[in-house]
Amino acid sequence: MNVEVRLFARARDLAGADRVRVELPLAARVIDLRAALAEQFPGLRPLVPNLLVAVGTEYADDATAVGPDVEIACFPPVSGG
Amino acid sequence: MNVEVRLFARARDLAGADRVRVELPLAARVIDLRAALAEQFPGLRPLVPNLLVAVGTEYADDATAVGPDVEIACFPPVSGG
Amino acid sequence: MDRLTRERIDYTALVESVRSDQAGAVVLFLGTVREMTGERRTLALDYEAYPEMAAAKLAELEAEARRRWPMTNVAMMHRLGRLDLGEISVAVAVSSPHRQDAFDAGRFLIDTLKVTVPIWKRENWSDGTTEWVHPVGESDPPGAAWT
Amino acid sequence: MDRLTRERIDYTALVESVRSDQAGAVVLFLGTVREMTGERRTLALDYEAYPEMAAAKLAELEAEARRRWPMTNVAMMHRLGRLDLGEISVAVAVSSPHRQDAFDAGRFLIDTLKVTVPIWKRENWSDGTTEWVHPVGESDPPGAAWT
Repeated sequence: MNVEVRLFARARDLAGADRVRVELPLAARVIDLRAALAEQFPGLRPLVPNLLVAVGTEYADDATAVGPDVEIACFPPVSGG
Repeated sequence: MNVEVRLFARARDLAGADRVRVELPLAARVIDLRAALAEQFPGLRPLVPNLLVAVGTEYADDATAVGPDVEIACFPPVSGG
Repeated sequence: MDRLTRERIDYTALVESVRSDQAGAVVLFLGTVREMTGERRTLALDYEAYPEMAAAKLAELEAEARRRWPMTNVAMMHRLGRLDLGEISVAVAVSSPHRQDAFDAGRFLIDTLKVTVPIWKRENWSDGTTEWVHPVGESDPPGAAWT
Repeated sequence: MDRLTRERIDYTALVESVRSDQAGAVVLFLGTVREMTGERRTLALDYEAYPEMAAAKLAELEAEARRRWPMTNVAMMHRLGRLDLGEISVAVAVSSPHRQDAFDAGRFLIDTLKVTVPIWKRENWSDGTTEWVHPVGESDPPGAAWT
């Protein structure tokens, strides 16, 4: 399946786009998304180990399911305040 | 000797005056002032054990000397803020 | 009041929004753009958010503070975009019957905001370089920071 | 700025007086007149000071905070006279490069003010009685509270 992923801050800069489409296996989880991002967007590789993933505007862990019907976002550790 | 003592808050209310004159022995210390206040101003007695004494706008202890040349004030524990 | 803004933060309005006759204490925290970080000089900061999630996380944080300290009023605001030296990036206002709770809730809110709300700052250094500020060694999702 | 006033405290001016490009954090504390103390209802508070000593102690407190946290700016103000519900009796503003110091200095200042600065409040209860508020069991001079 193919999902859209929003990128922010340094993740966006490294990918060169604020939204990317990622090809994933069926029944994919966040751990699969990480692998796919690193493979399909080599510029993101230095960040992937620390990348945070939000699914439906909630923080997700590697076991969280991802799919085309819910918003997915990837970004570095936050630094607001 | 005779010294003037400023009183504040409940101490002033109990004594009925914001300044009182107190008769003290020569070379008196704060401990003597306490005894003299309790004796000469019976209304102050309930407060005397907790009364704070300032000499020259600094907190004084029972051993601090008092005399007519420096400002003396007596007041209850503070409650600002 | 929107919790994310591109305008200057009116912290007086934020304080007034939490004041109450039931409160004996108000604590306001402001984050401001500091010039020096060690030996390096900042010219300006750029703040960016994942706006939908940041707004939701700020609202959750306020609700969590009211759950932990039931008598408190809380309000938070974060600014986005380009900020010059000394400008206010974030404001947290808390009122409470007693000051211990107001201080504790204020610290909880700013400490937790900094690790859970998806907002990022980019340094504009005086040498002309820019750099995203990203805490390192933080690969666990921060969602559980207060659970 | 006088540290004792009979006018409303302009806390915005106090905050602005401590802000600096060298600060990354500002903490403001306000004490306000709370209506309920347990089951009792306050109508108003009267604040009285030993003015010369209170002004000196507030200045000493600010100096002590700057000694303990060298990079901080601090400013304090206490109101005197009759205060209605919700009004501000005391304001403490601190700025510092980092927020830990700003919170710590703010707490130190208000905690120490409450036990060392010669100011007293009198309750005007809703039943028509009045009562000086005096902490009990405090017979040691508070002068050494920070030594």
